[in-house]
Amino acid sequence: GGKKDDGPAPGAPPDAKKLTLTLDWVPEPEFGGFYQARESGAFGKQGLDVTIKARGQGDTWKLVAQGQTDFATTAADQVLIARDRGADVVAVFAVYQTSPQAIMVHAARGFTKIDDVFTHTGVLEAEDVTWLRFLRKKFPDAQVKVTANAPGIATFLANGELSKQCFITSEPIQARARDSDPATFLIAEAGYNPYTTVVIARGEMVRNDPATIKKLVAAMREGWRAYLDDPGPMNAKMGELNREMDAKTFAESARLQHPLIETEETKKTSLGAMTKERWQTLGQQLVDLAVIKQPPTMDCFATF
Amino acid sequence: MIKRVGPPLAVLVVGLALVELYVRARGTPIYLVPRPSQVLDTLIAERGYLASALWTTAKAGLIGFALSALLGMAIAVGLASSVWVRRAFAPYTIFFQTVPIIAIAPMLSIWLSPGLKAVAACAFIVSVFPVIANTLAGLLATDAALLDLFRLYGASRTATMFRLRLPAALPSVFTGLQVAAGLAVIGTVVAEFLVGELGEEQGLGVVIVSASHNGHSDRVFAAVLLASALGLAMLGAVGFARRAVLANWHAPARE
Amino acid sequence: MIKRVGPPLAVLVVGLALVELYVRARGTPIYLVPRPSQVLDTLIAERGYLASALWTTAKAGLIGFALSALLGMAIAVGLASSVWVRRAFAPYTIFFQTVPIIAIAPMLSIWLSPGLKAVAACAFIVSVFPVIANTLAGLLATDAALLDLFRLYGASRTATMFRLRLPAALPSVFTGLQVAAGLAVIGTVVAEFLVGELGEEQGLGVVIVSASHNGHSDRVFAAVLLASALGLAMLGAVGFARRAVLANWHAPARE
Amino acid sequence: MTGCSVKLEGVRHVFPNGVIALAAMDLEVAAGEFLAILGPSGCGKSTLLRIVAGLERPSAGRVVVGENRTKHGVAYVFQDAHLLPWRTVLNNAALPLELQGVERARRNEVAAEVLAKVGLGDALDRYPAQLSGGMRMRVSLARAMVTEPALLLLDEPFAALDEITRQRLDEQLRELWRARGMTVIFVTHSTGEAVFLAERAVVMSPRPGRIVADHRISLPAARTGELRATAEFAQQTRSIYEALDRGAA
Amino acid sequence: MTGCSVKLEGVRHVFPNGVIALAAMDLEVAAGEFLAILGPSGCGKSTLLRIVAGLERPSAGRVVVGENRTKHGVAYVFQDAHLLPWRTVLNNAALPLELQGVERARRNEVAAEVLAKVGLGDALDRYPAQLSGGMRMRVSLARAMVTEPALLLLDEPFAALDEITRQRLDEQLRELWRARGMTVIFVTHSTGEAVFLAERAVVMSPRPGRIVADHRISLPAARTGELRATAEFAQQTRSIYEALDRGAA
Ligand SMILES: Nc1ncnc2c1ncn2[C@@H]1O[C@H](COP(=O)(O)OP(=O)(O)OP(=O)(O)O)[C@@H](O)[C@H]1O
Ligand SMILES: Nc1ncnc2c1ncn2[C@@H]1O[C@H](COP(=O)(O)OP(=O)(O)OP(=O)(O)O)[C@@H](O)[C@H]1O
Ligand SMILES: [Mg+2]
Ligand SMILES: [Mg+2]
Repeated sequence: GGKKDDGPAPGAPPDAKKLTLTLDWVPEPEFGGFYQARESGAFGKQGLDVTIKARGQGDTWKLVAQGQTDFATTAADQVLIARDRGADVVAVFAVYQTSPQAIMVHAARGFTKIDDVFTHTGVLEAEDVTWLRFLRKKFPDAQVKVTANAPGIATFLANGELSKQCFITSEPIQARARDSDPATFLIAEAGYNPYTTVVIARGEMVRNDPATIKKLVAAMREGWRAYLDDPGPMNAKMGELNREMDAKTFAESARLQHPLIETEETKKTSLGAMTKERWQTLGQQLVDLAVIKQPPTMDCFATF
Repeated sequence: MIKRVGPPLAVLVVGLALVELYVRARGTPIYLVPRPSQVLDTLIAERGYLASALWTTAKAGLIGFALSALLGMAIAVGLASSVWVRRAFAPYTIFFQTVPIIAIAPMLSIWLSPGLKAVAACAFIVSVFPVIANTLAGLLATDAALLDLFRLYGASRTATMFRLRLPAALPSVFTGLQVAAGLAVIGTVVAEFLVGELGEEQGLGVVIVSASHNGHSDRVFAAVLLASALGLAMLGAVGFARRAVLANWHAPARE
Repeated sequence: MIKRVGPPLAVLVVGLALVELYVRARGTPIYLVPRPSQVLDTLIAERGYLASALWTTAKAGLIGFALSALLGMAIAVGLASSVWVRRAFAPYTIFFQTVPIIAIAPMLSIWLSPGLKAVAACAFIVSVFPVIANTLAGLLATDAALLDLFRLYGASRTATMFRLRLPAALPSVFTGLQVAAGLAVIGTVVAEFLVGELGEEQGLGVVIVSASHNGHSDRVFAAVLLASALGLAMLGAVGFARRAVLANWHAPARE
Repeated sequence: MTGCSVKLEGVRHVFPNGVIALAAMDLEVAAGEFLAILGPSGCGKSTLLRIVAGLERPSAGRVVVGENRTKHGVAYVFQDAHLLPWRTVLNNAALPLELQGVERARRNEVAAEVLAKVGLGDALDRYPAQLSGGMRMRVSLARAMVTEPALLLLDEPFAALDEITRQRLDEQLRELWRARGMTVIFVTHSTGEAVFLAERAVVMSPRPGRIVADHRISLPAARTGELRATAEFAQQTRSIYEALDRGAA
Repeated sequence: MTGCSVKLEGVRHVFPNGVIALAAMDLEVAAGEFLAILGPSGCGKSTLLRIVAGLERPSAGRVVVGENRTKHGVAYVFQDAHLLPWRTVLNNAALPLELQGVERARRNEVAAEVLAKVGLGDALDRYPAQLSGGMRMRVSLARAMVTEPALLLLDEPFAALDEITRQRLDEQLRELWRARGMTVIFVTHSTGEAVFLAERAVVMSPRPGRIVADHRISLPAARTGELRATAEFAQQTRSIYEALDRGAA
């Protein structure tokens, strides 16, 4: 396991409940609030001893469903897919209200909206996942040639006609650091906006032990609040775990993600909040894309 | 033919039946291991989609394999021709094997443009080393007495290579080609993850990634099965060539 | 020693110098191909970090390789023991080679928990086929006259296998092990992409993905170079074992 | 231990490529007999021995090897040495004992003794690649002698040896036979050797092999080098030679 | 074409494992001479031939092979057949011509002719694995005869053959030598064969090989089978045998 990811849990009482949270990527600002909750003792205050495991990639929901971990992060569409396939997982906290998933293009091409990416010739590097299906359905007469998403941004830098999928909190920052001038279009603006970096738990735990989930969510909120207010210290902490991302990128990424996490909506409710409407919309979109068979029931998420 | 195809077929059927029973009995969730019958259903229901992906993968895999066979043997012949060349360069041929495709795929995609060419190039890189290693081992194992014979009759280096060393190395070369066949397939699939085309010309690698993203474990398994079948077919072709070429003189070829 | 290590070292130095000159002259963008001198700087500057990653990768790679060597030979011995067993099962050993790690890594990580065990299991799966194929080819190529001899003296199957077929197959086995050495390294690196640990116990695979994700091509190349060096070291060890074991009777071993 | 009888009835052997090596071969060898087989190159002598040893199945006909043949009862010196290249001379010669489960010290002792008899006492630790052609054949011979077979098959074992060594080994083999009483079938191209060694010599025709002469050699049981100089010896030799010559025509 | 001379001066050969095969060997072979070499098994005869052929470098001493030795001037029949298993009998025998660049039709014609002479006219399309031991040696012999070498080295080429075939080939070889006049060095274990074929016979001592007898054979140039029955022949044979016996002692 990733015991050595984060050392002993600060502030946790000796009788704290031991839990694990598995991240679907490496330590980055995307997960800042979780580390904050841990390091600042927010988990501990709630009587929880949470171990954070960062992983490469893969289907984290299978780990949750199989009981390999108590909680994990994933995207909302994966939650619905998992439930459609018979895995009883439930979303309890959503970090990104607006998905950071985007397409970056060379600014010199003068594109003004995401439609331009599809209506012009050129190459689009992307993974064949739900949002791409959504866009291809939306732009049936696409001119662009779609290819697999080559690792890194080298192909983007080398080819002025190439557009590439990205998280606006990641690749565009690197491209700018290499004297490129990318424009970015959020997928969300095209109408497909699943919650992203969603914390999931086993449904059985949500139903039988809501108290623990409630404590967890409260601690996460506290962590994220603190992190959004001052990401510096936790960025430094995560930088020790992720040596490949430099401090400047951490700072820039944290800055860019802030408006995706703290929105008008969350200011009214709370950080990590989710609404029935959004889950319903997503469910219908996935049904329309034939990714899942029927609209999800609304116990796919729980709010505390 | 029946004698050759019968037993593996029987194993296949029995094996799948056992998996089916086990998976049903254990109630293993289908997102982990789909039931063979489901995979079969998927194979039938999606045959057009999967066949086109298989064909795309097969093209790139065959090109990569052919390059491995030709260049691998050529490199081995070059290395075998002098001790110093061999000492100096042979160790570096392992780079082909140890360089992660993820690290070079972007470069290949830039130089060769994404799609078939880049994918075939990856398949070549992944599969060439066994051809080099096996051919080289075969070339260096030539019977010393036969080498003496050629020396005595004033055979040129070229004649010695092509009339003695290479024919004598053929059994070993074929073993290398068997390994390369499997590697070319997996190299293609992995390269498709990274630099393959999406859309009509998409290969099994793309199918596997997107099916796994979209939670279709039955499709993942169907595609993996087709990739294995492709590997098996290439292995069979190599075996056939081996028997044809070595029929007259090499005992195990006859079997 | 000098004779063995000198030439490849010279090639390395000259090769790197040429790349350096070429990259400087062409002004190739650094995100594509970093200059060797930069990679060297990175290797020195980050030596602690990289050394620990190398050590993690080496552990898993060696375990995977050892499993491949042992189980691969065992499987080949099993397959060689009967024509029917071989016909029925040998073709399926290519599954090891054609099953994409990406498709089974999640399962392995669930069964074995992510980290060393799952990574070593992937390395094993990726590298076992050449051991099987080469050992099997060697076992089936036993001199018919020697088999007759053993038959005549009433040797048991076990005795024939372990006193005749296996020793006779050793040259071929070693060729398989050479190929497996390279594959075990790449298998480890790829598995680390997928199911490797992060943090202090992170291997070269993790370094490569996250460095490439963050556009640090110098680190990518540094890590790739270390992986290749690991492969080279394992290849060297296999070569050493080969020479030691075959010293007395197999001509090319002596070289 | 006494030898075992061998009986071939209408044995025919056709190779997969259609070559008929043996056509309707009848041969009876009594238990404890010393039989020499002669015949032109390619007539089927080696094939015959392989069939008797059970290494080749005849295409037609019957082979009966008598009751004294136990599991380890046959030894065979092939026409080529066929040594295991990764074993020393000693370990090559000790192989049959090893396969019988004789413990190491004992089998090495026996093998070393037999190797000394064939003149290889100083080459025990060498590998086959380090031997001359004649030395390799002698290792192969030693390997056949370490056990006490009921049936000993020898396919031109001494062809690669000089006359002095050959005659010494001829005498040793004859002594061994007289002491142990096993059945010996001995293929040779030397009429003199056949007469010196055997009780009976059969001559085969060119392929497909048939028996064209069956010759009982009536010489004293105790034979030494001097025998070769006698007129009787020369006469027996000549009559076999003539049978060979007639067969070849 | 005439033969080339061969001269060895103080040739010594030590194998890597320390075995001294030859110690200070002096030997002069005149151009066009037919020399037989005899000696006990393991004494260094094959090593000597290999050194003369240039396949082995002597540890000390000098080898001079005369001016008539052209690039393709040496042919060698090894002690073992050493055929290419993937080539038919015809293509094996034609190999030296192929390596000299002779075109296919011509070389096949020559090879088929030589193969017929050694009695393999009906086995042209077989593979080595389908031949008997003696047949393999005859292919090897044919391979050495297809070229017209200035120096012909033969290492017990007829040991695996029956006496009838052997004597026929002896006569053919002698005829060939008389017609072409090449130098022949012939290793044999048969004193009779040495006397029948050669103009001169040298006898070597056990290892390390030295020459213990150098014997000029004074028999008529034209030799036929009848010669073997003469007293002169028997006398020459006996004296070589005695030299061998003395050497061995
Ligand atoms: N594997 C085979 N396939 C086809 N033909 C074969 C095979 N082995 C032997 N022969 C043929 O069978 C015949 C008999 O062979 P065998 O080896 O028994 O002869 P032999 O009497 O021992 O000859 P020699 O004295 O030369 O050893 C030969 O003509 C040979 O060419
Ligand atoms: N590669 C080798 N390494 C070590 N010793 C060797 C090697 N080859 C031959 N010898 C030794 O050198 C000596 C001479 O060998 P050589 O083959 O010349 O003998 P020979 O006279 O041809 O014998 P034979 O009549 O048995 O063929 C032998 O004692 C042999 O053991
Ligand atoms: Mg024979
Ligand atoms: Mg010799």
